[in-house]
Amino acid sequence: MRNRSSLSLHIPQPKYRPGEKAEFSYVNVPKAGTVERPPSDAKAQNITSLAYSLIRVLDDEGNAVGSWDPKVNVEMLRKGLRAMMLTRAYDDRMYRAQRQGKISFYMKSTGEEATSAAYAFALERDDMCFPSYRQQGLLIARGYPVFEMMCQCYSNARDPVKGRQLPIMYSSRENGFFTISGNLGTQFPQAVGWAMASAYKGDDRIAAAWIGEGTTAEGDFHHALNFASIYRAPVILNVVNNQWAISSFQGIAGGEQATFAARAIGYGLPGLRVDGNDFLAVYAAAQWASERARANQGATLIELYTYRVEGHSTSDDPGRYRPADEGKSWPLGDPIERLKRHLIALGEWSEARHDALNTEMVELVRETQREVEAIGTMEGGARPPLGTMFEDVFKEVPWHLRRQREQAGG
Amino acid sequence: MRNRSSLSLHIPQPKYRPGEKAEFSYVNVPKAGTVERPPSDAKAQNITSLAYSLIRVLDDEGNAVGSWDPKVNVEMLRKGLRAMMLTRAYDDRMYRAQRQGKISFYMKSTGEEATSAAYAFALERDDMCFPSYRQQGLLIARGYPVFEMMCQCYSNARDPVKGRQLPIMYSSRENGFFTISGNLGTQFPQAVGWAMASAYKGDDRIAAAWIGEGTTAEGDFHHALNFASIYRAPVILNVVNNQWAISSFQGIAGGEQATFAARAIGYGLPGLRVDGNDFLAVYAAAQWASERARANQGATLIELYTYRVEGHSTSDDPGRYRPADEGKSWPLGDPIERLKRHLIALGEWSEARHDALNTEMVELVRETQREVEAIGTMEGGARPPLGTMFEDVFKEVPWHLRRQREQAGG
Amino acid sequence: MPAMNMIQALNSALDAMLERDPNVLIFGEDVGYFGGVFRVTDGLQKKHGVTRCFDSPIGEAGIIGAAIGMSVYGLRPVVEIQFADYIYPGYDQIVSEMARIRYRSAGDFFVPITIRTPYGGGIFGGQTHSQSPEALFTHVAGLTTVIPSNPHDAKGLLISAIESDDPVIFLEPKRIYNGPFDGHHEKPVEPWPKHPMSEVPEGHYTIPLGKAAVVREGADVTVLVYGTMVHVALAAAKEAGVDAEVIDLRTLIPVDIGTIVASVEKTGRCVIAHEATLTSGFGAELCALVQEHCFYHLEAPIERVAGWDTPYPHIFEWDYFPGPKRVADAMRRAVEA
Amino acid sequence: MPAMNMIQALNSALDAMLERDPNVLIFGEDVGYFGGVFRVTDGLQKKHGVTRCFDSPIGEAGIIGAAIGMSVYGLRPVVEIQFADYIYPGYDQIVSEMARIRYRSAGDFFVPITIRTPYGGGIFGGQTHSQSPEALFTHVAGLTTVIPSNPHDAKGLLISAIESDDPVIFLEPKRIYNGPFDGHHEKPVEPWPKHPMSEVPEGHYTIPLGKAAVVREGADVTVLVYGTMVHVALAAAKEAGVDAEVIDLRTLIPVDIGTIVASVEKTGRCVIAHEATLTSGFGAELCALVQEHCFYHLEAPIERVAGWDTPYPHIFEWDYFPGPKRVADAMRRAVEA
Ligand SMILES: Cc1ncc(C[n+]2csc(CCOP(=O)(O)OP(=O)(O)O)c2C)c(N)n1
Ligand SMILES: Cc1ncc(C[n+]2csc(CCOP(=O)(O)OP(=O)(O)O)c2C)c(N)n1
Ligand SMILES: [Mg+2]
Ligand SMILES: [Mg+2]
Repeated sequence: MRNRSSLSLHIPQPKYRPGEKAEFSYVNVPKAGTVERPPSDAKAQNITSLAYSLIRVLDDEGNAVGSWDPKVNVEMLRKGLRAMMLTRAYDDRMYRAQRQGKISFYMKSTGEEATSAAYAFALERDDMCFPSYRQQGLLIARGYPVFEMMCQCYSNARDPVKGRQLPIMYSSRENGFFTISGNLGTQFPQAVGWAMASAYKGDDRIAAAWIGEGTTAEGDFHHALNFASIYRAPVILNVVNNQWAISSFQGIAGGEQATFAARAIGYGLPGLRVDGNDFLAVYAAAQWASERARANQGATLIELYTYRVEGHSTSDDPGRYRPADEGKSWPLGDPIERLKRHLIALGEWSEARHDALNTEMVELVRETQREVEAIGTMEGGARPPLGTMFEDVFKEVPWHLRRQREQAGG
Repeated sequence: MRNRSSLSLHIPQPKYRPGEKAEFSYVNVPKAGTVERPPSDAKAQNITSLAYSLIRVLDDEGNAVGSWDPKVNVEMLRKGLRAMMLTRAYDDRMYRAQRQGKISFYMKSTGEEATSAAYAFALERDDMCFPSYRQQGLLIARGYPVFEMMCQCYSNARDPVKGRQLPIMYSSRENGFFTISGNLGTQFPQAVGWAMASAYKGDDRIAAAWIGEGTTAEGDFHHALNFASIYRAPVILNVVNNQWAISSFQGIAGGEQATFAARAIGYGLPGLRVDGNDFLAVYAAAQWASERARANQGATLIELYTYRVEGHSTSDDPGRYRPADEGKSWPLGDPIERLKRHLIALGEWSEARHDALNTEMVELVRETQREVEAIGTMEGGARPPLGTMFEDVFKEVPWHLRRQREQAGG
Repeated sequence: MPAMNMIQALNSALDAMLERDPNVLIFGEDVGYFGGVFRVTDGLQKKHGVTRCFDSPIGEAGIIGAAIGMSVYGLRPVVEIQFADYIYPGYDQIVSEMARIRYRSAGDFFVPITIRTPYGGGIFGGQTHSQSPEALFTHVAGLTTVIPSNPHDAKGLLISAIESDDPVIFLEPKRIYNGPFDGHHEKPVEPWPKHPMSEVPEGHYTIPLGKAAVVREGADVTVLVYGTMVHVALAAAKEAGVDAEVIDLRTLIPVDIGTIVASVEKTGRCVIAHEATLTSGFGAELCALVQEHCFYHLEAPIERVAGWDTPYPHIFEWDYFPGPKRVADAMRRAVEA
Repeated sequence: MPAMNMIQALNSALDAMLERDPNVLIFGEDVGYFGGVFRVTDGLQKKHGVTRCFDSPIGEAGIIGAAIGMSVYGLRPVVEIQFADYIYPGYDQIVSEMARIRYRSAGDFFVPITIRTPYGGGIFGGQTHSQSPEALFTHVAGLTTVIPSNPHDAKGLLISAIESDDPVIFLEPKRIYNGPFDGHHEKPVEPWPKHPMSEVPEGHYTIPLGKAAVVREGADVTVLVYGTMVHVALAAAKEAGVDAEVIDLRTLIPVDIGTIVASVEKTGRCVIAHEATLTSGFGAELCALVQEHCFYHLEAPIERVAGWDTPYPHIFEWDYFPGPKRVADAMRRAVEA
């Protein structure tokens, strides 16, 4: 005799869809400074609560509070602010260039600038970064010229990757920025391998990697955490939880049942959940994880809690799947505004200086764009020579590619 | 200025290697009955400690103790014992058949019989199992004839899979036993998909799947947990932690840093860690998870803690990488011995009846082997017709396979 | 009969099957509420309910693995892989599982799954939004591989794929979603409604798997193509002034050998064109089949025109794409040899 | 010069490279303390230390992903995939990453990785221990694919692979690990030491990638083979009484077109044999190349002998394996046509 009720399939749904009024009261935002900073050599199993809370340093008034306050110098803060502002100006300009048909594609990082830029200051110059496609802020903060970035987007004769990649797929060994892949998640185990190599050689360099929360569903996320845990790799594994993966909200990646930081627990790794719009909190978490990694205590998983303010890419229209003003009610504010307020609170900044810097950044980008367009755009001007298309498949061009190059007239 | 110490690569090592004396004092074995059984609808986040303890019911004297005691009837216990004993007799016989060159390959489940057999009793007949290659105990306990199993191993004319698969790669839709794959871990997300289908249809059937602890490193482990969590699939995901993956100890799969049951936590799923050599504990855990799944509360991850007493397969020589007597000091005993002791303690069994049953099982297997060998072995006798080799690639044999069948003379 | 573009035709096929068979369900990245990045599943969740068409995590192996389990239960999952370039994480579940479950279980289990995925270049998608991986499926025993070239076929073939009791890889040439494309990227796109094959019946109909279509009869050279390249070949034939017989394979495996052989025996010449990388592309197999079956009829070397053996380079898209000029040149070489 | 079997020769290559270059390291499933399920890494951990040769978790994508990161650091990882049948979980890392990192970064990054993996049938391994997936790599731009047929070449090619600045897929024909195998499974195996190619120099030497070896000169028909099939072809030539020119390709991509063309121009006939599934196998590409380069020299259809288009069936191993009889028949057909 059997008396069982029928099952039903659960399909996670976001709280709000277009036409509805979004609000984030269900997001638990602890007061800044309330989460305690453990020593960076704490046992992972003793600090699992960090995976469920939210590390925040900057309070609503712009003060840095609590034990996670990294107490950095003002010069660094100003540099960080500049990097984020340049990133935003660059994003805006390139977005418009795409809309004007000058480049084929673009992806903005608006609202998420801190999740990348802060790392440029927490890491050493020779540490290696394995970014996703939304870490332009990191490259900018590391000092890579906007000129080079733009040439990449324009696929022109000065494009460092010779027109081979979609816009935004930067690569710069010199700046410790691994060639971006279109395939999600692959860089995560690669970063772990790089970190293992550093340990293998007895060096002191560490690696960091970034993926989106949607990408945590890929098998490579698991491989990265597993290899990092097993071989105690000196690596910082970042999950940028910007709430959306194209049109899918974070519940479709598993965010309904647990935090993404909590994934660390099953591997015996520390998992930190961090206010991703708080430059100082991001910096402090990165610094904690880097200290830990350099002390040969292995990897840390960091969930950077933030919000994707714009569409996924220029091919996307977020108005089709989420309320247009959802971003407005995002409770963690804007990273640039928050850092600005902090600097002002410190008496080290002003609205006027801010405006001036902003104008400078916009000008810099505009000026650079002029230079870049003078070289070549998608529509004309100087491209890499056609024959280069057949190079770098292998170190030496083999017979069949030489033959094809001839056939192509290159 | 930089003052950092050099990193080093950590390579996990088992405690003992050949020539050393193994002992398992480092394995924490709580007394039977000490772990509390929560209600099966408990919130996953409230029962995370179950992922770090060890659910045990049978104590050293053979008594069933504590709140996990499933209080099953004696008939079921005797059936369970018989299934495990038949499995062992079958394993022994097939192992020898391989050594005699009668079959090409074999894999024993010695010492792990409870991790499979108990499920046949905890699940309903129409629940679906997605086994690895070491769940022959499940098939036997579900009543699949040893004759069919043996014909599969012999790839003879009566082989249900027509000689196409390595020995032990059984398949029986009728017995809710999914076709075994040689590729590790693939069945884990498949089981989740099957369970999702049951929920989609509004049925009440659930799925169960098994992999080894080594296999948890595959990406499919992650996909299974993730999909199961997101869609709340009614599935029981079992990890048989038998300490070894061919020559690699469980630390190479991540067992040094956390338990395998703890992997559940990051997905918001309950993770149970269970004495895999305790038939009643396995049954009780399976039953808890099945109750939960049927109540539409989703999936459970169960780590079945056990020991692989024999070599990985007939191709393996465990003496090359672990102390020969390591299994002897395994602290959780033997599942058959423990269930026997329990039945005797209950006054429902005796050494004599045990011996008689054992003889019966050995005879049954021997007799069946005679029948099977009369049909055909690897070396001769009746095989499936050659032409069948070209069938079942597609539902209908297409032109190119008809042509190849002709060329092959089939 | 309504005129549809490829997207509408595919959507209509899915709609018809959701309507007809409660065991049909759809899932994949962004296919639910949003309706897919190419809008092929637009409106289906709204019409048929959230469990019939829903979003999945970004885990292609998980998607295909789950689909396998569902199909074992008795469902007919139709899953979308957002771009063919992203199918590789699921390749193990395809090759080691989906393709061989019927075989390894001797028919005890079978898995009627359709994997839909947009493929091919021509949209400035760069190296990871332009790939044509069909040869990685045609080499795998047990997979049926289908590529439509127009709305009418797309709908009929997709319904056949869903109804097939074998797993089908259904590759959608994304360049022609909105209109036929003959390779003249400098010219404006002509939308589908002007094309006769955009007349798509409502409701259920099928185009049989395993049957090619002769889309242009001709006497001088046989041209074997599929997907976008059908349109390129037709344009090339015109431009080369060659009386080509253009065969749209539609199903790659099992390939319609009868139609191919009959044509090459007639023309004695053969050009094969595809966008995929030349080496070990499906063109190699076609070439091998033609020379094996028609050796004594061949009057000229078989010509292959294909993507170069490099990743698809963003800015050199049109130098990479085997456009009408290259195909026309090959036709001329074939007839003049 | 010591006589070695393939396993010893491969082990010797690894040993030499570990010795010579501190950036070389080895990892993979069971390769550490145990020395690999086929014993190719036997003793290397003991001799060179646990960080130079160690066990990995069972996660092929993780193995290859980590190797990519290591190689970016400057190491030269040599990873073992336990069976070629288990490489698919790592296929995405191979195709989407390893193969194209040099290209997509315009040489900014490159990944000198060697993936070693045993392939092929003949050991009663059933469908998941017998596969020959080489065509799934030859289609991917950026991969060098190497298959040795004897101990001497195995060592020299493996060293070249490790020293190559490009990623190499190094497929080891497991059936001939212990002795050359001509397909006569009923006869006892002749161990390597009786074979001239088992004389393997100690220490470092290389066999160049991209160069085939003519292992038997002949006038009547060109036979293109690699791995185990080299020995089958030699036996078949003898049994068919055909004066075959047998070419051991050794490197599949880039293939040694010069040697192939020179031979076919001489013989006018060609037989191609491999164990992999026929359709879209590497034989198709060879066939296409030969007909393209040598059309006017061909006097008979090119013959392909290959595994059937089914999974490798356990009990029909020898009906599946393209043994000397089938290859000899093809040679006869080629010379008699
Ligand atoms: C393997 C793979 N699957 C699918 C895609 C298509 N795709 C590109 S971005 C994206 C969403 C990623 O979301 P998330 O990881 O949250 O990153 P975000 O865009 O929010 O920064 C998808 C599905 C891809 N690029 N690669
Ligand atoms: C994808 C894949 N990789 C590697 C193998 C080879 N292999 C077969 S069994 C095994 C060990 C599995 O260990 P575990 O999961 O612990 O299961 P156990 O054998 O202990 O039951 C390995 C590496 C395989 N079958 N499939
Ligand atoms: Mg996101
Ligand atoms: Mg195990």
